[in-house]
Amino acid sequence: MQSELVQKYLREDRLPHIWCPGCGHGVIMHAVIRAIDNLKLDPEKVCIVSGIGCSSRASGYMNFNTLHTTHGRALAFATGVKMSQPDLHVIVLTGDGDTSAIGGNHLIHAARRNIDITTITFNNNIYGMTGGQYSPTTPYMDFGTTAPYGNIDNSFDLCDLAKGAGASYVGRATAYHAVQLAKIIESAISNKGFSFVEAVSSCPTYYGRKNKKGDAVNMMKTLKDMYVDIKIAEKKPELADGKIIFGELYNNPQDEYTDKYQKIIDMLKKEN
Amino acid sequence: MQSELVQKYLREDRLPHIWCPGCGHGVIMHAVIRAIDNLKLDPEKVCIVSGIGCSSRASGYMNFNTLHTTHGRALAFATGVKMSQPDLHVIVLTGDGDTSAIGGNHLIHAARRNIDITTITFNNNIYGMTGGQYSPTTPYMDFGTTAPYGNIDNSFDLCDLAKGAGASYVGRATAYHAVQLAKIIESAISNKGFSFVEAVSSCPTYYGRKNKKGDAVNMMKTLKDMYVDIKIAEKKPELADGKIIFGELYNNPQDEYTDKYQKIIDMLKKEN
Amino acid sequence: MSKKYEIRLTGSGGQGLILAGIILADASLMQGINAIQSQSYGPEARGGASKAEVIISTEEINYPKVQQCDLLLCLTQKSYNEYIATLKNDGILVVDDSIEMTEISSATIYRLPILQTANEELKKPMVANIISLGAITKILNLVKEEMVLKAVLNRVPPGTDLINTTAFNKGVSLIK
Amino acid sequence: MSKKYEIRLTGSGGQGLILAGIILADASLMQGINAIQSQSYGPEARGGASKAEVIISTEEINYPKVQQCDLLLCLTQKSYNEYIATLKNDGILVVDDSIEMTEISSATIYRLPILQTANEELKKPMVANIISLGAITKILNLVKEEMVLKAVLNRVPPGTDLINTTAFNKGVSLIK
Amino acid sequence: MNKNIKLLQGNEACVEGALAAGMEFFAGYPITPSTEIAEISAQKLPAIGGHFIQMEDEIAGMAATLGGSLTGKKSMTATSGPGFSLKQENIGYGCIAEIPCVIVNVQRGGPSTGLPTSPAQSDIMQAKWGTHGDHPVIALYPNSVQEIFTTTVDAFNMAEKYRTPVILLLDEIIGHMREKIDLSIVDSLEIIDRKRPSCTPEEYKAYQADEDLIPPMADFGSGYRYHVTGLMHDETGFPSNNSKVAHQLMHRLMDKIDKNVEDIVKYEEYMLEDAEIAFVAFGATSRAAKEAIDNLRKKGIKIGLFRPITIWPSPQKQLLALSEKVNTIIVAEMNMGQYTYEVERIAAKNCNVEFYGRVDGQPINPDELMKFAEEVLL
Amino acid sequence: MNKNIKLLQGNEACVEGALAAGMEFFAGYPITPSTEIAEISAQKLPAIGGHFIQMEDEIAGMAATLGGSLTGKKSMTATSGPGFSLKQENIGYGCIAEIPCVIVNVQRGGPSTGLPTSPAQSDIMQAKWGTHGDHPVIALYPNSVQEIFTTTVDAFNMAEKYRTPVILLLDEIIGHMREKIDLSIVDSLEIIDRKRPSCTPEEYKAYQADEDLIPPMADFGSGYRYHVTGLMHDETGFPSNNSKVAHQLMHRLMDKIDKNVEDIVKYEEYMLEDAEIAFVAFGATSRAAKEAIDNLRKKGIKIGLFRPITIWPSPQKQLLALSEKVNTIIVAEMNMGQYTYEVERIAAKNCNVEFYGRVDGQPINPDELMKFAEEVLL
Amino acid sequence: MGMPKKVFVNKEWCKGCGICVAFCPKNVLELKNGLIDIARPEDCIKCGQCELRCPDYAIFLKEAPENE
Amino acid sequence: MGMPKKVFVNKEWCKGCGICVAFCPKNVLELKNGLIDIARPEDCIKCGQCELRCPDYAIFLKEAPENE
Ligand SMILES: Cc1ncc(C[n+]2csc(CCOP(=O)(O)OP(=O)(O)O)c2C)c(N)n1
Ligand SMILES: Cc1ncc(C[n+]2csc(CCOP(=O)(O)OP(=O)(O)O)c2C)c(N)n1
Ligand code: SF4
Ligand code: SF4
Ligand code: SF4
Ligand code: SF4
Repeated sequence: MQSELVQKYLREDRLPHIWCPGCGHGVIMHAVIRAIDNLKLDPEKVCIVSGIGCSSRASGYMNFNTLHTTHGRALAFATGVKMSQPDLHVIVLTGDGDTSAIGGNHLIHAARRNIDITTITFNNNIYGMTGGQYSPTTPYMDFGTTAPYGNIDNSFDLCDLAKGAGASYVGRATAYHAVQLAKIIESAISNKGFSFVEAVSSCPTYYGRKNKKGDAVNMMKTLKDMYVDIKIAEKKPELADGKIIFGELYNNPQDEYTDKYQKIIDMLKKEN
Repeated sequence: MQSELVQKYLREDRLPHIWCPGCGHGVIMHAVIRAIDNLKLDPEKVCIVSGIGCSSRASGYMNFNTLHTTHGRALAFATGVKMSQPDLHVIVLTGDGDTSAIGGNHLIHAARRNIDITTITFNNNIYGMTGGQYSPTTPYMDFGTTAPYGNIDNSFDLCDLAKGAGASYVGRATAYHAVQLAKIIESAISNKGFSFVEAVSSCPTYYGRKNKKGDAVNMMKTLKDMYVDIKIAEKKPELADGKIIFGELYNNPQDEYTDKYQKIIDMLKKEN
Repeated sequence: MSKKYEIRLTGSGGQGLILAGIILADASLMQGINAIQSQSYGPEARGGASKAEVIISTEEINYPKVQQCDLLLCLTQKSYNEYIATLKNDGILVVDDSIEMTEISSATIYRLPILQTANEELKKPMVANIISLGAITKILNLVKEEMVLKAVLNRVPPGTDLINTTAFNKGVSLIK
Repeated sequence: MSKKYEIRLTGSGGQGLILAGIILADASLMQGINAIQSQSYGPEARGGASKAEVIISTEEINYPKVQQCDLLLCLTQKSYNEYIATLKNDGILVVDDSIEMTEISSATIYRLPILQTANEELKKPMVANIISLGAITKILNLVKEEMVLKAVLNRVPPGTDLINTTAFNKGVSLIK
Repeated sequence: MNKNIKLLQGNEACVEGALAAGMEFFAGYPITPSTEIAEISAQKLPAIGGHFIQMEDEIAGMAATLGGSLTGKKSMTATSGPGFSLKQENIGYGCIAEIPCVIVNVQRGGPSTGLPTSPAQSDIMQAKWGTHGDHPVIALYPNSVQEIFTTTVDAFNMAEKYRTPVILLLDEIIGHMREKIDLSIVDSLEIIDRKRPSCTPEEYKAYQADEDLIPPMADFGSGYRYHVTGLMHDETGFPSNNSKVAHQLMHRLMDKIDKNVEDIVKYEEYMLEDAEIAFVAFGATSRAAKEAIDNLRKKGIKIGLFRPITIWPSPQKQLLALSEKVNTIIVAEMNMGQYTYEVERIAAKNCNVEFYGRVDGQPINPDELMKFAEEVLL
Repeated sequence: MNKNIKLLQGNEACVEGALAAGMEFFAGYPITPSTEIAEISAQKLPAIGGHFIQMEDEIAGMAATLGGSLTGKKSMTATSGPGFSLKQENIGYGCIAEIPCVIVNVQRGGPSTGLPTSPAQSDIMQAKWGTHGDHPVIALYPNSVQEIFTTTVDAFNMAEKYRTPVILLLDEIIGHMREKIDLSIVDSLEIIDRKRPSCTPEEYKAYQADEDLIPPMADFGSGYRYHVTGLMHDETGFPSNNSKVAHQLMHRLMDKIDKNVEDIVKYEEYMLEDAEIAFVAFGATSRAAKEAIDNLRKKGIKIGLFRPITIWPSPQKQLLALSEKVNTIIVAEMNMGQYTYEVERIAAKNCNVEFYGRVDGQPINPDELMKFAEEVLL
Repeated sequence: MGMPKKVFVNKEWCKGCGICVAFCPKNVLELKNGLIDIARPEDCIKCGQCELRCPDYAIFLKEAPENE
Repeated sequence: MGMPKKVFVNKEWCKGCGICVAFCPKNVLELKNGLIDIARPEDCIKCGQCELRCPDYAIFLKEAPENE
């Protein structure tokens, strides 16, 4: 027996999922379906696209039109889907490595075009699927199997990157802040344009173990402690000291790409 | 007979270059050698890396260690050069398409690492080499052969993109503002870290013709009119109205990547 | 009787010779004669010598590239120097009269004031291609003049019909 | 006389069976006996049944994968169910005594309180692998106990020598 | 003049063929000598309500093309060597996920940037082996503007019929030349659309093949929710590590092509009836071969041409038959002997196989082929 | 115990071999089942003053590897199928620009993401044909941990000697298994370094080959300024469209390999003296074949193994000789018959060529090979 | 109005991560043999924290007749 | 101190874009048959604008004996 939401939106026969005990990815996927449910989207018109990684396995569990692509290319496939069939709600579920390492170019270009795709990056600060190599979001001097002496790369702030590249909606929340996360995903999907959500996850198996972050419960608590709601931070900045802000970070609706293309089509129709 | 600078730094036997009459690229390459000359860099220790495009042909004309790579990959090759031989001054000369379309990912990652490479993008707002397709910097609703009804893509501000990704030095100047351009390139090379220079060029052959921008002389004049020095803009903002700012846009030195790696090497040496 | 002409039009980048080639091919098709047009790409396409090729034939055309020219047009010294060797011994050479020629024995040579006509008489340097076309049409005497003129008018920008018609006729009249 | 054992160690993801396999291979090499160790990768590696293989042989080993087990260790019900069929008819089965077994006729069976010893006696669940290793060493009677123990101490984290020695000896003593 | 007779460039004919076949989506990235295909698509697609997008690179171009096809739109991309290399990973994805689409490669001189504006035929083997792992391949190679049009239609038809990416090989010569095309054939073209499910969404298993080995394919958004993955998968489309499942999928993917070779293989035979020696050539080179043959025939040499239009799967049966008939096969190609490998494999047990090639950016011309054939005959 | 005897994983032995050969730079991107090679390089390189970098993707990994080699550092990258596909464009660059380096591909099940943790041998043809355009290829494929070590050294040596990228093929089985290695050979290894210019910088023409067809290569920064390009180029290294130049360069690139086949081709023969039937197999499968042979021999069947260690260029001479000796060659490979094409091409005129394959993620085991051989014999 | 809610578990999906146990404000839950167990159902206040946080959808609230 | 400077041209490299002509503050330069020509050398003030702006390095100032 399952919860109604799970029955409605997930492929029960594909569960339990492959994620490790306590992995934050499951919580994030739950938030995604709550957001979809709240928005009352027609499931037939929802297309979930993912790349390759633990996080990207999400597409297989979700009962929509689902597309599990190649590593890093989710947004490029998604762009083809959206461009050729603009009436679909296209949602990309991806990992930090998938979106921002190998897939970084597709991220900035989809953002630049402001094409109506919602990208949700499950950011666990590591490559989980391949066993714990550092990713572009691994914090400075943290460890990964390919950073045995500490990671000397600066890490991306994915939200800044997406905003800088042109996303018209940007938000962040963590697997701990699951209620807020669902809300942000809801707003992101509602934005007609390119929306980016950093969903901070936790990987107790690799990132946690390599960096002595304790067990899954501990890592959830760390998320609670490390992140502060932007609304609180705005009211009481002292509470945000040394913490990372989450919430709706940017919301600036702009003309959407497929809409603009439609105008060309309409113009040519008139001409003929 | 040639000017001394040309004799000293260019491969005379490869000239005249393939660029069209009045193409801004030649002016920019001139600024690069003036900057190198002012800095008195040892030419043996300078490595120029480029991708593919009209602009990327620059490497072949410059009398240094020169590497003309594949389309979009100049920064990835350059990273290998710099990482394996940190005492080289690595300068990447590239086009807007080369750096920011196919090469966008390498740009943001090189910037993120703050590896000591100076990237100079010859931005002519078009793919010149392939005959005038729109690029990620083609202004909104301008024309390209693949944008016959006007370009609906938003264009990147390359300087913002580089800065957002982590570049520690960012500057811009135009082929018209050739003196300032050389100065900015000089500062960029001096910065130990990732430096990005947008060198605004002009392509009378494709961009100019497609968009009715007049002849080469006209396009040079347009650069003069459209861009304003940041120092002037700061003093008299009204002069900057509707114009694009050039100059040193960001200068924030940070620990450099190969230096940080050297510390690991040194640490391990001590341990043994 | 089957007739086949391999024609190479050479000059500099901006002279519109590719268009001339296309027009000649167009006209041939209109008249039911086979034609293939091709051109050289590459850095040379940016200034420097430019080359357009047309093969017209009453039979099927297999190999699409010009091997040895039956007719060679040269509008610049540079292109003349580069391509003169590709002309058949008994071929036809059409050169602008500004070009200094080396000795050629057996070719039929038409040395015509094409550029001068365009620049000075018509004051439109860009119609040199159409003038050339007129001359070539007349020389070949295979595709009908009215077909070529029709093809010209199909391809040139609107509003330039008159000048191009004039240019074409000028070209025709340069021959004899 | 040539001897070759194909050994498969099965259980769940976190039980350290791959390490056990490596240690056994290590010890074999120390004694001049050939050994190859391999393991299954894949989603199964994350929880679920886990499998490590070791082939040890006094001769050269060609095929590196276990085909039919001479000795099968099962520490969980799941792994028992999955791999029991791969045991040779006359093979050796070492199972934890928490496992419910189906009928097996011809195999030599050692039903041992491995997990219990680890959990309750030694209060260190993670040494179940070393206990198993002790038992297997004793059963096989090919690689010397001291070699295996030495190999254990080479591979385990510093500061855990004592507990692992105890565990190994416990394992040895489980046999008879 | 017949209104249907036009002078078209090869690349242009490719777009016209694609539109005639029902193309509604094009995603690509410019590269010489294929760029006109993108440019003309950009111009024509919105006029019919279709969509064109210039992606950030070729990888994205390939990905978007596959994405477009999943929504039910016939999709195409076009490129040349360097871009074809970049597309390889996602071509493999298209093969295993069985997503119909057409990938045009207008070949130029390689390797690497090579001779970017010169013709070559040196991606023949890459078309078959470019992506990792075994996978089904259909690659077609026309030799005239007219045939570019019809073969582009064939490419779409085969892609749709067999649910697989189809590679359309051109070369710089035929892509850029302008030639006569008779568009009156448009009315009589057979256009094939992918088989869509006839069952209910509940019954639909996205990768359950019918007897013809092809699973019906539902458009994303059409009421059949299903999963698409590049992992090995079972009939439902969901990933599986089961070795039987993997075996079945791999064999079905290959069989759906292999068992339909008769339908897929297209070729032309020219003057082979009494030939003692035969050229095997395709694309621009086959036109040089024809001219050479015409000339050699005049000299009384019994020579002909076998021209594979379907390059992959290779016309194995026909080549074998040819090898039993002639003494020598000369494979002429603008490369260092790629298809020659395949012809040798099939034919070398029966006849002499010679290779004539060029990799200097120049087309192979009739004269050199005549000379070579005459030398071989000595 | 001999201190030099160690239990090493295949991937580990690859790194040890690389270090023994002089590797100083590694740039890559993680992918199963090759990741350990990156991980161990990350750990070991800085300790010897070398450099490791994890790039943003495999394209960048390949590019950086080539960049590293240009500064004179022996450089390596490692990947598996999907990453190998992505590296193809820049592999072609390495070939035409003649930049020595080693590219390891630890093969897993394809196409696409396929069976990412299962073994396969299905990138055999991609190793030769994966990039566009004709290009020289050396690909080596060891079958034991010991041999992974020595073959990695060979790979570096050949890369340096012939100034070309060398592909080292492994498979998941041998990459991940742990086996005995005797490191005492380290002292007796022959290590080859690229030929550097002996002339003055003024005289140096970067692509002017010596009689051995190899141009001396100067390190960037060492006082010889020169130009490197992926365009067709002349002896000076600068681009040229001249067809003679192109012809010469292409033929020299191929000849430098073809004319040294004797040196490059390595192989093992096992029980072939009196064999009437022979397996051709490599990597993990060759080990199954050996075991099958031992068993079949016991039954009195005259069977042996030919194991190419150098996969490309293929040991054509040896395979031809084999085909003249045996009645049947069975090519056994974990794919759908890739090397079989090559063996057929060479051998089919002389003997029967059979293929035995698997693409289900399972290793080919000795039993099935025995059964197959026995069936073939019937 | 629906029936009152009750907490349910699906042991087949539970991976024993302990997150629900840790975040249950009323200490209702426990791990038993490494899997979730509703140790003190009577203390449950139906706050839904367990459902919200379980990464495996193995625990959730659902309407159910009071004494099922 | 060096010799006085003079403006030089390299016609082989000049592509006749006219940029130097347009930006010469003293109107020293002209295009002749599509190539650069120093029409009024006597007016040259050695400002170097032509050298700075020529995309083809076809015009530049160089020290030279006054009456070369
Ligand atoms: C082209 C390619 N390169 C590399 C890989 C190997 N790979 C699979 S997933 C992955 C990283 C996953 O990390 P992330 O996207 O952060 O997701 P996570 O697993 O951490 O959820 C990598 C490198 C691949 N499958 N394909
Ligand atoms: C992989 C690959 N894709 C495409 C091309 C074709 N190509 C060559 S240059 C170029 C664009 C050049 O534009 P830009 O970088 O802006 O330089 P510009 O020519 O305008 O100076 C393209 C698309 C290529 N050579 N390789
Ligand atoms: S490896 Fe990490 S990210 Fe992947 S499922 Fe396990 S905990 Fe989650
Ligand atoms: S095409 Fe444009 S960018 Fe290229 S050389 Fe000509 S003017 Fe410059
Ligand atoms: S949170 Fe879920 S998976 Fe974790 S212990 Fe509780 S019920 Fe089990
Ligand atoms: S700027 Fe240079 S290229 Fe242009 S006209 Fe003057 S001298 Fe000639």
